[in-house]
Amino acid sequence: MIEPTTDKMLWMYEQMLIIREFEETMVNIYLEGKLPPEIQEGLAFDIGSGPVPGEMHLAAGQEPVAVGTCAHLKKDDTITGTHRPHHFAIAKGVSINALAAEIFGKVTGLGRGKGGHMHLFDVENKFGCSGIIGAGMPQACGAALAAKKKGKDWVTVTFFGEGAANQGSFHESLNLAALWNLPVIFICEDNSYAISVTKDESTAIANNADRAAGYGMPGVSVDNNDALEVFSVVGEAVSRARAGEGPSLIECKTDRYLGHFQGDAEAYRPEGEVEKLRENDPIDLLRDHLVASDAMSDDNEKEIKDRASATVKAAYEFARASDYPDTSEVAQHVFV
Amino acid sequence: MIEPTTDKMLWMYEQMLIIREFEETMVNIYLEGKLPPEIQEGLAFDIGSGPVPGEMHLAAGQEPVAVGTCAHLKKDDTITGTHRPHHFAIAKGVSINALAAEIFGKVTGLGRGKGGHMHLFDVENKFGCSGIIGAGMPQACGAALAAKKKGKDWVTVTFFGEGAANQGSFHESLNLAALWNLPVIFICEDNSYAISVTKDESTAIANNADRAAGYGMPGVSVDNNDALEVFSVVGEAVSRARAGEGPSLIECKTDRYLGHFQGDAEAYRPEGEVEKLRENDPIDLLRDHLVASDAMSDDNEKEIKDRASATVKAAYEFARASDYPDTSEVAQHVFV
Amino acid sequence: MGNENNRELTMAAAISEGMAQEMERDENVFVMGEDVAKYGGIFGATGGLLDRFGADRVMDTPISETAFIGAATGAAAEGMRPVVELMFVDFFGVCMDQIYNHMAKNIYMSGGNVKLPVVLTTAIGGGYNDAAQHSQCLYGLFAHVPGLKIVVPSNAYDAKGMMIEAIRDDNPVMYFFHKGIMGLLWMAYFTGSTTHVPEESYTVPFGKAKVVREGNDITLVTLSQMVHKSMQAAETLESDGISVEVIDLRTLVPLDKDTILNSVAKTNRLCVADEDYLSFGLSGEIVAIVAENLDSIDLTCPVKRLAVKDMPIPYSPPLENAAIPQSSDIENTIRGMMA
Amino acid sequence: MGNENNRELTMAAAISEGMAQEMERDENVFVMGEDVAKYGGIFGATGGLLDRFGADRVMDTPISETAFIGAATGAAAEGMRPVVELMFVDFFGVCMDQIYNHMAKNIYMSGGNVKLPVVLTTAIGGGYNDAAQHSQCLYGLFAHVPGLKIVVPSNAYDAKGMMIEAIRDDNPVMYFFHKGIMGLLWMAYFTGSTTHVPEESYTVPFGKAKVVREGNDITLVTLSQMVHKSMQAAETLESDGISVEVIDLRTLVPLDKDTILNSVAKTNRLCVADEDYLSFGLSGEIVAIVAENLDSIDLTCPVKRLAVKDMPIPYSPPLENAAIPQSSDIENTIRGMMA
Ligand SMILES: Cc1ncc(C[n+]2csc(CCOP(=O)(O)OP(=O)(O)O)c2C)c(N)n1
Ligand SMILES: Cc1ncc(C[n+]2csc(CCOP(=O)(O)OP(=O)(O)O)c2C)c(N)n1
Ligand SMILES: [Mg+2]
Ligand SMILES: [Mg+2]
Repeated sequence: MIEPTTDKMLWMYEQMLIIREFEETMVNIYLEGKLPPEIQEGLAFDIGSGPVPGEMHLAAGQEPVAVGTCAHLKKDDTITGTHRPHHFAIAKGVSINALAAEIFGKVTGLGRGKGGHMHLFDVENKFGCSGIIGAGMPQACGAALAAKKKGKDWVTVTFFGEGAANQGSFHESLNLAALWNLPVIFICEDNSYAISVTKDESTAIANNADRAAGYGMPGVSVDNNDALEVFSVVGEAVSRARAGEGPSLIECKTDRYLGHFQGDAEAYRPEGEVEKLRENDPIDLLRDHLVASDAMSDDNEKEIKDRASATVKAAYEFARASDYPDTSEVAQHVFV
Repeated sequence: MIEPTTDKMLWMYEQMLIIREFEETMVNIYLEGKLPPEIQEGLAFDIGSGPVPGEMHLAAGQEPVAVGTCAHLKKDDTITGTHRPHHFAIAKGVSINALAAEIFGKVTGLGRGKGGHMHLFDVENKFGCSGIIGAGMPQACGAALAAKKKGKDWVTVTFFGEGAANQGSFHESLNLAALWNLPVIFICEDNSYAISVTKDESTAIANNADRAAGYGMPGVSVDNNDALEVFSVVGEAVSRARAGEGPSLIECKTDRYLGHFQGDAEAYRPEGEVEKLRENDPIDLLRDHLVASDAMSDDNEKEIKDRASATVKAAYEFARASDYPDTSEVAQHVFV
Repeated sequence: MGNENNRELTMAAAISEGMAQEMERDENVFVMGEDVAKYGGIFGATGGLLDRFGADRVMDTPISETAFIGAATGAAAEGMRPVVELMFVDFFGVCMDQIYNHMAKNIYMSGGNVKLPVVLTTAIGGGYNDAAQHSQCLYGLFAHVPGLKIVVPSNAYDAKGMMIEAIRDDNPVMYFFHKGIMGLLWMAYFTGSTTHVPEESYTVPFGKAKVVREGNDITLVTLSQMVHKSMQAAETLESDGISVEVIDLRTLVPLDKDTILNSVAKTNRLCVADEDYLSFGLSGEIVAIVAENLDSIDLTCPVKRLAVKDMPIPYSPPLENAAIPQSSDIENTIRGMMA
Repeated sequence: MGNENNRELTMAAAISEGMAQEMERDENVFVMGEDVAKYGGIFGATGGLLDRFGADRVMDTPISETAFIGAATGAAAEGMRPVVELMFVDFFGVCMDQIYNHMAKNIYMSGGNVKLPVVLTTAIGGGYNDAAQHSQCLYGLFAHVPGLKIVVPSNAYDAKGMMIEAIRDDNPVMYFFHKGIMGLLWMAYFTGSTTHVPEESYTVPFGKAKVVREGNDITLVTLSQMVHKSMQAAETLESDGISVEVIDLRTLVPLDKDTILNSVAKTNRLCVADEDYLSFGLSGEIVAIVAENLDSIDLTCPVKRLAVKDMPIPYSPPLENAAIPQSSDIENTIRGMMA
């Protein structure tokens, strides 16, 4: 078990708070202008209205995967994320202001408003993601290949859901990474659902980590949505990768507290499931650990919480206050 | 070890002879009109000339996979084959005349000359194939699903190379087949090469059979290119599938005696490799077994050989004597 | 709803009713795709089918489009009649080989011996800020590669009739429904797409475009959601004395060239309004058909095309609005052509 | 070969020379694909590179197009300049998502922050009976989806210059070489494609079509191998007093509209000769560009398009010959237009 330093642990705690607040605040922002549907009679909700239109996939409950991983990463390490990308971006150090602004479609956003919430690119912090399931894995292999060719000890982490693990790109990428001994870490966020389809309904075996053997790479399963355990398991994989010992597959069982996207009626969820999941909240878990080990005083805690809230608040304020891109930008950036 | 009856064994032997003769005769037919290149000065060879233009992938040496499998199959069982499909088609009972005619582009061919050697379809004998690597596996899942829905005990066999085993369709299909408990048998023909790329250069692990565990299905490797061993291993998988016990993955190590396609200079092959491989010819092996076990007399053998030769000769004669389709057919059959 | 004779259905309900009636009629018909069962399809195209027909005939799949769309082809070759959903057309790139090299070509390559009665349904279109990977139309791309019938309904009546026609066809049919006309409870839509739909089974034949509005001054060729934007524009223009003939293509393969040519021969002006990418696609084809017939057609002015001008669909609301042709763009373009 | 000033190279040799010179110049350039190393590329586009640059810079890959083409995008985003080969364009369906949803869109979606200097090379074309899954051109399909520059050389000189231009471009470039003009030892080819190629490095800019033959009576727009069939037809027609202006497009994105429009303004007749599928593609686009400019251009007769008439490419020699436009088809079509 690799233990984080107290500083790291406090960093993880704060990041989890920021992520949670970012996501839960978005639940309400997202509804602005959509309810009641002024647009059209009879409509319950209009996805295309309000300051944040389009699909919105939130990661509340899944923070441990992001922070337990990113605690090991440097600016020069690369991440490819998923359609549910905010927690990864925040933990990787992407500007939360530019992130929020992108979600609002503003010109101050990461992609000048062109990308939107599923398509966040930060060249400086080496973060990218995609709305296409499984698409990040091949690109992660390429980033890792680049690091190898450049002779750097940079690692690449690629996140994907347990649903994505049944996409062909998973197989091709794991084989390529193992074959070429690439410094890439495949992290499966297993939240039991791919929209309404449960893991049992999508996956022939219980643990995706067991698939690692088919590529001759280590495969480890983290079962308890505990940031410290994610930290430990990912730490080993990152060390291996940095040392030129090749790729790893890690599976993290985690919990999606909210709908697949906002507006999801979640008829497929057993009654009371979410409430149950929330009882073992990973943020509380880390908090209790910090308190029990005397790493965090009450004052500390308050300070961290306040700072996290302020960070999120400022980000959304920045996003709201920013301008939309001029429509002349629509034809720009097809090519650079 | 499941043992074939003497009749089955004799059938297997004859089929292997037919396949070998079909393929080796094609080596020469293929060169007709291509050498010397009358078409253009300086050319060594013209792929687009002669009675059989286009690419030509032959399976001499790989007969055990086809006959050891097809010995278990009935007309109602389905096969999806590869770009190197003749041995499978012949063993499955596809009309060798119509097969040869298709390769000659004649209207009497399986697809009225439209498909060509990589695209053979026989609805009656439930055989299909494709020039796209890995493409047969998903379609095999569909055929197996159809059998299940119809309540039949039909099985589907899908063949693919060890090169194809790194294509995403492999992963998706094995997962789907296991998840839905489909009566489909995945048979990997491992001839060590994907064109010039060796298995070591393409595959992170030594045995594709080991990947079966990632889908919770049985995986078996047959290492000796022996038709009887293929028969035994496939027999078990077919029984499982017919009994509703689901899919299997089988890997057959086998030998490609000829180039990847005809015209391949094979500069990537170690000198003398093919000669070595031919020393352990699987047809001789079965012959010796038949003779040693008194299942085949000298007279028998001669009779079988003569019949095999006559079959192949007649097929190519039929192909040559047939007409080309009228050019008016070019626009037909886009839709039925 | 109300009286059966006037019963109105959303396009989503019309589609699932078409599927249900064929499932009732023919036990070989089954439905599969991501979230088509419990969820009823993300855009409601398979709503209610699971309850009625059970999990054997309405199957949720893993996110393995190559496997399950390839499986649809394999099952169809064995006499089943699968209806398979690709959740968004934007995802075609993970499974295009199974679609265009196999589903679309196996009939031809077999010399007509193989039959492939498969319907591939998929959601298209933007207008709700789902950005570059979830807002495309791409029907032109599929119409370009041979071997697929391409169906693009604009309203509930056509949607049901063409779904039944599609399921009964022995060829692969790709069926494109625009999210912004499905009549979803959670997305603004053009209400003109919710129409009277007879309860009984009926078919709408492929290859017959529909003149949805007669006019004399200009022919406006369009399809899918853009039919509704076009009708809005035509109404506004009428008050200015410009008489627009609006043609709803309904299917791209087969394409009803005659209806287009007859109309342009009458109006002598052609405008194409399309939500797909501009260049090398649908709008060029419509123009070319007319340009190939300039011996029998006079054009009073150059043709005009409205489409997405060769950029990915941007997320930001003002940018998306500028990228996708709107009613007002159609209006302005046509005014320009009449000047 | 002979004297350097007259040095002739096949298109295959010109392409690999272009790659080699850029690999020499910039250590970030590397090559990967199936059989590109030991084999030198099935169509010779990477011949000799392995010996010269070693296995780290010339990499054979597994048959995992999604993984290695996606990896090219990932490596390019980190500042490498990969040249990656899709062996035949016909296989695009197994990896199209990585190409068109990522390689082509990531720059736009990032608001121009990401650079993607990747060259995706691929073999196209029929004429040697490789049937429906190995004979397509499909450049029109890739030109249709935004975000990819589309390069389609017809001869060795252009091929080398455009390869170097492509590698230096910070955008994704798709580079299509027709098998029947590569100058392979094992496939008949149009010898006009083997040309003088300077030894030194040079670039040929994108977006400039080339008038490869001047003429007054009709404009024949074409590209790739079809340039050579067009030149044959034009020569034959000249002896009958028909003066054909032949335009080699060279790139589809960017497309040089001016050269087309200027030529048709002069000749007043347009014929497009293309080896891609007819409908909803390249040929329609060329026609539409002219039809959009009928205020400044007069057409003496309806335009004509020659292309593969919406069927998969059949295997049988007489059928393939009928499916793909030949020199004689161009000739006959143009004669008909002049009648
Ligand atoms: C190739 C592809 N297929 C389908 C989708 C639609 N889709 C978006 S999210 C999703 C579920 C993903 O499940 P999982 O990978 O487990 O991630 P999670 O949503 O649980 O985070 C699906 C099917 C897509 N975006 N891309
Ligand atoms: C998707 C795809 N990629 C590449 C090719 C080109 N190709 C044809 S055969 C072949 C090698 C196949 O190797 P393997 O699967 O081992 O079969 P074998 O040829 O050894 O029988 C390749 C790369 C193809 N046809 N389809
Ligand atoms: Mg999930
Ligand atoms: Mg092989």
